[in-house]
Amino acid sequence: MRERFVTGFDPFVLPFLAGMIFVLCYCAFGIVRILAQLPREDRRRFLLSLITPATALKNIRDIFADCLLHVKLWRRNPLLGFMHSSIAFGWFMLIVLGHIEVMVYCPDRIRLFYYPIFFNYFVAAGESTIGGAVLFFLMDFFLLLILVGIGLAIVKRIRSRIFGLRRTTRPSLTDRIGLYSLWAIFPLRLLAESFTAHISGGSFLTIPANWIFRQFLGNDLNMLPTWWAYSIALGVFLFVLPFSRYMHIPAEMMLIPMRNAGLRIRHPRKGFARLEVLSCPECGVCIDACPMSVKKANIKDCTVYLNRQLRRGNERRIEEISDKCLLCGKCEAVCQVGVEGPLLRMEQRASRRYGLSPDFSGIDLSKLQAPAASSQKVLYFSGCMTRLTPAISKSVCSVLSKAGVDYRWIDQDEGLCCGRPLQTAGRYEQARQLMRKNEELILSYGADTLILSCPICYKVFKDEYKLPGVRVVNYMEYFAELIAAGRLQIEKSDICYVYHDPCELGRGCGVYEGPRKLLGKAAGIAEAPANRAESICCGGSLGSLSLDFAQREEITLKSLQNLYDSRADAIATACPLCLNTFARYSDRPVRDMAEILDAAAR
Amino acid sequence: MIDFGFGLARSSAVELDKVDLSLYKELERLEPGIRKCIACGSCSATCTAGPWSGMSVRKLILNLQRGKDVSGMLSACMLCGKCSIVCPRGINTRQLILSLCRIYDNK
Amino acid sequence: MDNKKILIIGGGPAGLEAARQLLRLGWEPVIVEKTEQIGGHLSRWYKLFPDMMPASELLEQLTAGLEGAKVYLKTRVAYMNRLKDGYSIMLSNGTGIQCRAVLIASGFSLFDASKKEEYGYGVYDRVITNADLEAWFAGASDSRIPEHPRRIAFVHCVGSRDLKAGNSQCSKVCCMTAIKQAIEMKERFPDSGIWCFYMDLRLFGKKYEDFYINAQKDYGVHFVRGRVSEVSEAIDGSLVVKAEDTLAGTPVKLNADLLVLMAGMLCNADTATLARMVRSEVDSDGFLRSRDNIYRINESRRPGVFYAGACTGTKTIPETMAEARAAALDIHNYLCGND
Amino acid sequence: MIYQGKQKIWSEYQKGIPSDGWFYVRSCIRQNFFPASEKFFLGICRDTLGHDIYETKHHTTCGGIAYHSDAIPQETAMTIVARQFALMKEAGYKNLVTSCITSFGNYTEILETWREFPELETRIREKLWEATRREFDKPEYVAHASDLVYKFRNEIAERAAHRLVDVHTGRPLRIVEHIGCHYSKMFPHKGIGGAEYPCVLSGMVESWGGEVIDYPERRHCCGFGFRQYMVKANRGYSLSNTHKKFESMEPFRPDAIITNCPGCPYFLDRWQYVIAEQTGKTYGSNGFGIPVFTYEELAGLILGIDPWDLGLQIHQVAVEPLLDKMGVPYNPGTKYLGLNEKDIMRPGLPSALKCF
Repeated sequence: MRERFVTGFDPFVLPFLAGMIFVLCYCAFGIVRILAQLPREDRRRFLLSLITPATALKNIRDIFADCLLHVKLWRRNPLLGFMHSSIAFGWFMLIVLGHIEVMVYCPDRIRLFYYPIFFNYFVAAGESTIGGAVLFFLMDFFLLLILVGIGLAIVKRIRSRIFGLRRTTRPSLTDRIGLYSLWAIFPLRLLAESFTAHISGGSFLTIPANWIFRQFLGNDLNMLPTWWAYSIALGVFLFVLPFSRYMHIPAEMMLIPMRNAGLRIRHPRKGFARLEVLSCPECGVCIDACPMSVKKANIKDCTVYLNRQLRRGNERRIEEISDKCLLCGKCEAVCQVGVEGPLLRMEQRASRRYGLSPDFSGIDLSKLQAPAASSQKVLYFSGCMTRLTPAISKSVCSVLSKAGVDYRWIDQDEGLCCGRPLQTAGRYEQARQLMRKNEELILSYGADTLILSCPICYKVFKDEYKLPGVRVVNYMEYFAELIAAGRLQIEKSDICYVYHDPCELGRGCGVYEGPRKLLGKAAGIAEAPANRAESICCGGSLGSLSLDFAQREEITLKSLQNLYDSRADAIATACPLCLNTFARYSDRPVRDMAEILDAAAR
Repeated sequence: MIDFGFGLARSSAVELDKVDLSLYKELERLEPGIRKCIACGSCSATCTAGPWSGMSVRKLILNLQRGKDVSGMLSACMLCGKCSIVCPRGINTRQLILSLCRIYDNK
Repeated sequence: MDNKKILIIGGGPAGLEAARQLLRLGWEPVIVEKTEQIGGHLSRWYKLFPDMMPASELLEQLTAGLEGAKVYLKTRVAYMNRLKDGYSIMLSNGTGIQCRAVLIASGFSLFDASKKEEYGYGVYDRVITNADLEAWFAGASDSRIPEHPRRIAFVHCVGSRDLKAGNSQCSKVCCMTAIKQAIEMKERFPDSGIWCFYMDLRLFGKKYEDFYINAQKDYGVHFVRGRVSEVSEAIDGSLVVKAEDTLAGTPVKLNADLLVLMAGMLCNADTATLARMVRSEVDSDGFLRSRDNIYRINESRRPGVFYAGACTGTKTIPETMAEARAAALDIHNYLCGND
Repeated sequence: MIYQGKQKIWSEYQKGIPSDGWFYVRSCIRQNFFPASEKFFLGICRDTLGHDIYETKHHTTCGGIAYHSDAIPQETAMTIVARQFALMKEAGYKNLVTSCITSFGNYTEILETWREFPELETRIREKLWEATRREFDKPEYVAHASDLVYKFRNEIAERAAHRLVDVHTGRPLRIVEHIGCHYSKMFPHKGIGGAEYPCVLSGMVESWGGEVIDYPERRHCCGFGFRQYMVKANRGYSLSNTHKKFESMEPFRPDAIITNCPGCPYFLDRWQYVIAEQTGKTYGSNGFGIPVFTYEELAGLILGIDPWDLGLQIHQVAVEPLLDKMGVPYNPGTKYLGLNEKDIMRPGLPSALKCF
């Protein structure tokens, strides 16, 4: 190997060089800005984590697995996983191999960072070595890999259904420029390297191509223009990168260490939230996941579009999208980079100014509270919604009585809301006020167990309430314990139920298997195609502020269709809101777990 | 001015053609469903905050239509959403309350 | 086709009365009834407002003139084909019928009150519907009705005028039925207090207002303008009924020993299937669509297909009777070519 | 306003009013408020027009004020009224005419009550006998004095010295008529024209050349309301009611108000001063108020009686603007000279309402 040019320079590298410098500066500036936006303690925490060996190692592993190999995507959709990892990992390897070549053959040029990229232009093949042949083979291999990936990407763009995507994101203008320049980079590189292969050498891809081209071109005149084109494609891609979805490449590499450092969203737009938004690759997986997307008009309200509007700062749309969402959490569950769509929206809601705010400080608890009886150690809190589905509370009480539990139903007559609805509406401060009131009320009973039958309440009791000495437990968990302790006998019926995972209980609290085990004891059980973390919101969620009754119908029907597909006789759920919503449209019986267990309990 | 020990009392009659409906109109623009209210009282009866605070969406809507101040009522709403669920006319009452809280900012 | 057969789908008051009239006009009506007895909801009702005529008496009158009409019980229409000049029908019992005119008198279904979960029908011990109460009046035993109810609450508009229950229409007869039943209950339990919770009282027919006045004046029935929002069960099994008294502007609670839900009228689920068979249309309210709702309520948009009674909308019995006769005459004129 | 519609209603509410044979009972409070009115009722109807109207100094209050102020039960009022009937019987008269609207309402109400509950009448007969050894007959006709003036309105118009016309422009004067509540609101058939559109005063105004104003709050109470005024804590309501009426009639720019009740002219007149003091607002032109008259005063002016003899100087609101419009001559210098030129003293002038 020897260098062809003493200067080691040709003007065609300039587009790439300019693009690269621009991107590096932009990213450096971005990093500093995001770091500056972090609260002081978060910043400290993050910087510390970078030098902690365990987290540093985890960072590297996660970046490698998520950003290059797309392991999560492989699991979800192997074809998509292959497409993404072939491009990302292939490109990464090309860069790495380029550097190795430079280090091996002209180590003094390593400072010029265009050199590894355009290595084949600047060197001529000398004596062939095994090492060179292997390197050249690898270079061609990864280029081929990338080209296959690009081919798949083009197919996906034209027919996304082949990849199992019903709907995909509509790219913006900069996205298109980035996309087309990305598509152009690698075929151009193949051309450029092929034209140069008789000088610089090559492998199984470039040498035959070179031979074919030479058959009818016969000169080297088109060598330099293709290198120019290659460099320009790179330059264009790098220039639009910060303004397109491809920003997710650098952003995600930053997001992973920050998440590993335990940082959370603390501001609706700045710092960690900003990074999450930038990390969205706009892959559109959330579109199919979103229960609202059953209606075409709602597609633009999925998380991917929220992220896009947040980047653009389109306040009107941000507000619309934030208010519409059911907060079912499915987009977050399927997201490859872990964008917290529901939380981002709640933060937008919380950032609004209100002329009027509720004030609960004046609530006189003595009016709500019956005279305290110290004997009862078990409390039952049914929550507001359950008043509209009395079958649930009646069944819970019945089961508790059957098991001989001495309990007290603390909101049988009047009660306070748990605060979760206020929280989802972004009214954090008011929610906290209400929670403190409820805490005071509950602690005054001196009990040690609090049973909840509403997953909306359960979620917030579990996450936000401070109830020292009181175990907060979902009724199903408690019933399971009663059964295990032999205080409750369950008789199995021959009805086959499909269990619908309520959003707040499943994705919200991670409770998936407990209810299924219990249901399995009481009845036959079938699974819907979309279950557990993939369960489809019933459409009745309080998470959505602006969806009105009529707009929710289609969502409910879609969710029900998924349950019907299980071919079960009846539907089981464990949320008053799901029960209420399903019962309205369902063509088969809908029962709460409490009802089923009460019927089965002896 | 002579102090007679008594004075003119303001009429309690609402002059429907003269009341200031700007607040209602603004809310109506945001939540056109408000027009569908038939004052059945389901929302008020089911209201978690109602029994101890006097919160009533029905009264809220009527009072707005009569140009009266409703800010006092709103201060007890816990946004629990039961009123939205029971409304026979499908009015999105919860969003209505939130929107109203926001409009008050501009007044 | 020269046979004199006319298919009547539904053996309720509308179908029976139309059959009776068609017989008199010299036709051969064939009644297809899906249940095991004729009479429809009427056969399960006790007394009819406003004259408090026993439902059985009306049913006797309706069936008296039916000799000569073919009645298939426990039978449905399996399929129906349009011929050049009429219809070819296959019944579920295997009978085939060819006729030139079909009268749909498939009536209504009562709203399933358990769908209004907050009222606890099927969950609480003391919650019944208007139909349950009629059955009890007629002599059936019902353990949900206590021996000495102190207070009885009637809830109007259960499954009517309620988007959430899937029926935004007024069922028209429930206000009057509630008042009728309130009076009947007061006669049986003179010491009990009776409370009607209504959204709007819609008492439009002959003598209806008199009934209302009597209920207030002579029976002391209490009327509260407010829709019941939720019901819970007290420790003794009595019910705590919550509503807002919208006229007084205050939330109210009533401890009742019996809750009667005035379930509304919905179009029969089968009716849509029938409509599809004759390529007739279902209206936005879920009932069948007439040619118009003023002059040709009995006519469908398909030649030879006629309607009578509650399949086109909520109807009182007098209205149904009038429609059945009108439909019979329409069919007669259609078949005789008097247009 | 469809005039024919009102005429149709008037035709349905007519009552028989004989021209003669009347037993006259006076009002308790009018003799203080509008002392000349009753005098000129008798002067005009009996002396000028020559109708038979009799009065006795022995009659008392009818008890109406006490009854409407919840001070006495109806039985007491009935016994008082029974005594008046007895006096009438003793004087040989069969028809009763009252000066006061509340009396008229009270007599009517009592007669109607007796008609419904004859046993009550029997009891009152016994009570009256026990207390006074008198017996009574129920009157054949009960009329209010304004009914009589209404009946004689055309006779008065024939003798008119002035008409309700602006002598400078020839324009009919715009007159607000205000009927006392107890005239026909309780028993519409007992009043001329009924309760909604009584024509007892409007008939006078029309036949005397004026134009009746029909303003939105025409039916509303003058504001007296017995308890509303008499209990000081409620007096604001009384004032507010009057205020409401003036606000409502203001756009019609009335020239005068004619009333047929003892309380109404008093409150419509005096409250104009209080409203002016409290709000600075006056309802007539140039800072004056709207002059308020009893029907007798207006009849007197029409017949050419001297305004000061009619007692118009007692009014709070200056009457001079109206006198000027009607072309009634008056001597400002003698305004505050009473009987036998006795100085009755010029009152202090209010700050907001313009007076002479």
